[in-house]
Amino acid sequence: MFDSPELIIEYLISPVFLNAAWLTLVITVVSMTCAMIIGLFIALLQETNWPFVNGFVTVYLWLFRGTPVLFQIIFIFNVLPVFGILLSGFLSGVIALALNEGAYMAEIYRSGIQSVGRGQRTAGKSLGMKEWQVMRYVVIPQALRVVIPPTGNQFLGMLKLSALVSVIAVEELLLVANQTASANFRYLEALTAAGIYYLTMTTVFMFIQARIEQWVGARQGAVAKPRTWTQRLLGMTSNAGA
Amino acid sequence: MFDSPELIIEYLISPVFLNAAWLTLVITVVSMTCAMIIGLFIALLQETNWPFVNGFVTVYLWLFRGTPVLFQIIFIFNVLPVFGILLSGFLSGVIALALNEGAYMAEIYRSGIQSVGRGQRTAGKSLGMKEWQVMRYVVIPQALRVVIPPTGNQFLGMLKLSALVSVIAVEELLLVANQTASANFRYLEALTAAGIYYLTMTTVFMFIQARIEQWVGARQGAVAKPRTWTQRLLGMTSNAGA
Amino acid sequence: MTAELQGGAGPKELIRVRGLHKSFGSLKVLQDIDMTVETGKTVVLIGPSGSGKSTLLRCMNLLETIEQGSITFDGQEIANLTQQAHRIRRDIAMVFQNFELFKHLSAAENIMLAPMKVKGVPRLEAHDRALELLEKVKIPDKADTYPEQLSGGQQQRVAIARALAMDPKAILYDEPTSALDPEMIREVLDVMLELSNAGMTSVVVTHEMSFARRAADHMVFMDKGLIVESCATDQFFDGEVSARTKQFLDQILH
Amino acid sequence: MTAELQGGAGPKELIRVRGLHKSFGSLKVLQDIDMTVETGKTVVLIGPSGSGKSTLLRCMNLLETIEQGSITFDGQEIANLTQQAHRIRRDIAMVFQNFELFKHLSAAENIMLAPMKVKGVPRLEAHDRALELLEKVKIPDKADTYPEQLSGGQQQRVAIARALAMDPKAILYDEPTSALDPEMIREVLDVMLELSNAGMTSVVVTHEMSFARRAADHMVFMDKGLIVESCATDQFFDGEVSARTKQFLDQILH
Amino acid sequence: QDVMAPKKLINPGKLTYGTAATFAPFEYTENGKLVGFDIELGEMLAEKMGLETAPLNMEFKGLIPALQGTRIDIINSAMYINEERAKQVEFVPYLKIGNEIIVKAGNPHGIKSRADVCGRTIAVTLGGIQESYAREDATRCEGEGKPTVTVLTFPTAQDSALAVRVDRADIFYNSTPGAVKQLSELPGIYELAGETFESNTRIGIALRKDDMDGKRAIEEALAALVADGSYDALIERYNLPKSVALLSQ
Ligand SMILES: Nc1ncnc2c1ncn2[C@@H]1O[C@H](COP(=O)(O)OP(=O)(O)OP(=O)(O)O)[C@@H](O)[C@H]1O
Ligand SMILES: Nc1ncnc2c1ncn2[C@@H]1O[C@H](COP(=O)(O)OP(=O)(O)OP(=O)(O)O)[C@@H](O)[C@H]1O
Ligand SMILES: [Mg+2]
Ligand SMILES: [Mg+2]
Repeated sequence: MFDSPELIIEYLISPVFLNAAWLTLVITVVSMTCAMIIGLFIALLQETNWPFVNGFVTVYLWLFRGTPVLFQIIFIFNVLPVFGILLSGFLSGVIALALNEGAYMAEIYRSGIQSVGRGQRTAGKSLGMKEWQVMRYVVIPQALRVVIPPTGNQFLGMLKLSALVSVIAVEELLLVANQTASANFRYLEALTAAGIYYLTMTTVFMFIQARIEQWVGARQGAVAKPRTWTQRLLGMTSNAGA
Repeated sequence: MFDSPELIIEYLISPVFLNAAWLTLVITVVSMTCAMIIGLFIALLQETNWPFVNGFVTVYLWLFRGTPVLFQIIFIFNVLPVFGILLSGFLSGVIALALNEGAYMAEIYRSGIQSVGRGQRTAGKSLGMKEWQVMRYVVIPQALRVVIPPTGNQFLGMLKLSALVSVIAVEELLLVANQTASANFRYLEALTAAGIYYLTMTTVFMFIQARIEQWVGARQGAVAKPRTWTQRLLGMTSNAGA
Repeated sequence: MTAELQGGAGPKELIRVRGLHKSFGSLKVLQDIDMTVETGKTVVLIGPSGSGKSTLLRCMNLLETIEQGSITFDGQEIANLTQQAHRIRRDIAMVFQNFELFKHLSAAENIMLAPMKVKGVPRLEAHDRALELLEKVKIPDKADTYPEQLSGGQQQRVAIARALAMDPKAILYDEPTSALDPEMIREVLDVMLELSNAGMTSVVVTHEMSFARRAADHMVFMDKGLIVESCATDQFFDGEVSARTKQFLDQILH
Repeated sequence: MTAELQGGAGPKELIRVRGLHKSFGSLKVLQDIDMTVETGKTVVLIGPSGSGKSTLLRCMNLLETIEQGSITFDGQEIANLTQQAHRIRRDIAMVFQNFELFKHLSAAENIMLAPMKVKGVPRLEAHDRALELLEKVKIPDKADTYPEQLSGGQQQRVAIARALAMDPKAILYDEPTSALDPEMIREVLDVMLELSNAGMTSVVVTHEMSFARRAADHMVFMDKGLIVESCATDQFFDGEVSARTKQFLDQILH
Repeated sequence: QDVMAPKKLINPGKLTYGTAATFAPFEYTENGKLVGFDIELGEMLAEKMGLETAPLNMEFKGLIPALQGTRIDIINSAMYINEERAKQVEFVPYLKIGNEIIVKAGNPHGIKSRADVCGRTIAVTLGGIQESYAREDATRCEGEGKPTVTVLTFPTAQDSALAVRVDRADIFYNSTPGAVKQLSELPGIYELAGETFESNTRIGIALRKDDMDGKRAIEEALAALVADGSYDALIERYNLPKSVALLSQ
């Protein structure tokens, strides 16, 4: 399949690919960080009972989960300028991704918060804590366990989703791979190089996730299922050897 | 921005758009259904302690979450034929999406399973149930609550993700919108028409999700947070009126 | 400890419940409850399972919305306080029937959390206090253990220590000795008596009659959401009581 | 019911524990436990909080991995059964100290689940049986109520009914009356006596001494993971016992 | 049937070709039907070989993988030819087209030729040769010590067009036929600046390197079309300038 495998290595170490990979990473991390803050905020707002706020939250969740993020990117990039708001491609992309992802994260947090038994909240309240303190010190720490795996999913998803900002000419990894390939038609080499970058970043994210899970698990005195990432990899090795 | 808004309605009722929207819906539902089955299967395999199986699961999760689904689609469509496996575009797309999504669903189920207290499993075991029975009748029903919101997320995500199959000539909604726009450069109109379809499908999915949540909540005697979808929409209305 | 006469309205009334009604759906759980708890006194609440004892305690701690009636604390009407409920709860601690320890915190952290976050006690000080309280309930070695790894009785004692750590004016105990052995019951009783002597007001739901006889200033007997009997401890056990109360007391096995 | 002499090996031994050791990390929770439970008899297990009573019951129900020792059930060695553990558990039911009712099922469904799934009892039949058992524990009206909405004592009774529904050969009760009032304790005791007369074998952890005195054929006193005393009930309460046992019994308040 | 069809076809009796129908006037869709210069050319070629067509309409970036994965016989999508690409696939060239500088109506930046683009932002489309011209400009400007050119690569021509319209980009480099179509569809919004440049960019049909039989068949069929005049008629029908006709006698 590969006409010139050495091209892959050439691409891997080329500044264009490196820059693009770095940009992809930055977009992912920045968007996800904002999305996590937005999501938490929205999830907490959902806990209140103010109709106005709830209406706002509903519309937000509906619109941003309801339309493709591609549209949201194009909209922020191309339509806002009509109203005099001219944001750079990078900024437009990050804002769109963060707002979109925030709506998804809000649902994940909601499920996490729901997973904490009502008795735990009651106990917190009975000790004189305010609602937000109960949230902050009792509910959220316990919700963490449930929230981490889907959040990890979203992180990995965002790594790939960020490729959509290529629609507004931000030179992230996949666009660079496609640009390179469309000039010389060496698609497999260019895509493989990009794929290696993606896989590397994913691996790092998965590793971080496993560490966080381990840490949260340890703090909660969990004994069951202590399958660490390393152990998993060991399992993998034994498989490879089989 | 819109040069000719009447075009939007024309697009909406055109058979091309209708067919494309239908195809998008079918791809989404079929892929997600398969993904949910695969994910559950993988999540249950993760509960076992066989190193070979765990190694296999790890590699699967790592590869399919680690590389962009776009690659997976291209691979299944274009590389498998080299080995004599010639699948149609639709089938290739659905298989790639289902395998990719299955890896994400597995993580969601894992978090759901983790959210069920160990005592509940112990109680199930002490009644003489086999491991799988404890899973089936005690753990999974309780995990449902936690799993529904992120699964809803994935459904909505898949609706948009399915646009990627356009790379293997499946004429889903976004490709049709882009092609239509390329004929007359009425880009925003075509995208808006597609967006309205997406939003409609999303709304239906969100409605179904809310009903399921309500149903599961009612079965578990939950009293707190009975905010139904309708109530949410009412909140929205009151907001609109404010 | 002397049993004082009950009923005179005055500054000595810390908690006063009047005409309280509470239902869950169509189920009337509390009906027209009147109850007075004087400062520094211990009221013991007994009654059959399902008679509404836990629900009454929860109402006093503003953890349930009530349909009708008034609850005053220290002279202040609190039944309909929603925004300020957390202020009142600082002064009325509660020990839950099923303990409800915070699952993500160790025994010591369970005890330290509220003093640190609600009262702003510095961490070190809170930690010292927690160890002191764990010492008091005889599990100093379990400070760093998580609730899942504690035995039933150990969990119950952490729950009691957690309530005490807030230095409340009153404590509502919901079966505080149910998971304890006879030795431990005596220890906990001693702690409660000591607190009582230091001016603490308590409402205790318990089925330990011997415990009630020793610790209570006043007894309340509930059945099916109604208060059947409410009188001083001596009278309750040795004086004239209603037929229903007598029947209940007669069931007690010795 | 007559208290029979204990210790003779033979077909009458249903559960036999020998040289059992169990640790959690560095904490030795059970040390060299020997215990025999004869068919149709009731053994009451008492001891201070944290002495390892619950852990011992869990070991007998194969819910903990043990480091050393043997457990036989009906003559069969079961300690290291892992694949077939579920078979044994069909015959040894357990009532947990914290009930552990299935949160997603109503009271009746909690009781019906295992008979239907494990023994293949048809739904209707299982339902009738559940109602019958709920009647027995005096909460027929709570059949459709979810655990969260039950009072502590009601939960405990559902837990007992759930164990009974499996018609096991033996039941391990972990403080089955801790959340019950005196009236209810008597009712539950009657149920247990009735079962015992019908040939049921029971191991009961309890702090209710009056209950123990009436129901037990044999008493076991544990402290710090060791068995201190193991003898017939009469002897335990009225005969010669070790100093530690005496001290524990003396703490019991009357 | 004037020409012998290739022996190996993906679908027997059919010419299966890949196209990315987002490039008017060569290939695009109207009312859900594929239309355009290339589409008609494809029909005519197939007819000459006694075949039917089986078009596969996909995104541009999916074309080459599909060709190499033997999903399609040829790519018929107005692909420009360069040396690098020619190393990967066989080309049968059939047109020669130029490129245009498109700016917003009124030419706010006064662009008269490629010499004026330094410091400006140029929109180009993924897969088009204009990207390489824009990058050349960037290098040239830097070499001359002038402010460099920012190149924005958009996935489709309409993305690029929109970018100029909302002042995201100052200039859009498009192919001459594409530019003509764009200006006629959206009159009064854009205008052409300066002369057509690089007017001998060849476009062609792409085949797998090892498919010499297929190449022969396409070449023969094309020659037949040129010979019977339908090649020139097609060019005329699409209002393309005479200069595009690479093959006319
Ligand atoms: N959240 C709820 N929803 C519906 N019914 C409830 C709820 N909480 C309690 N109940 C019902 O209210 C009645 C009183 O319950 P409560 O917990 O106050 O009883 P209790 O006196 O504390 O009993 P116990 O001694 O068994 O703990 C019971 O019949 C119970 O089923
Ligand atoms: N999962 C666990 N991990 C670590 N330590 C544990 C765990 N479970 C129990 N322990 C410890 O083992 C000891 C015995 O616990 P066990 O629950 O058997 O006591 P118990 O006799 O039932 O006490 P109680 O009467 O209070 O219920 C306790 O000190 C407890 O802290
Ligand atoms: Mg109660
Ligand atoms: Mg115990």
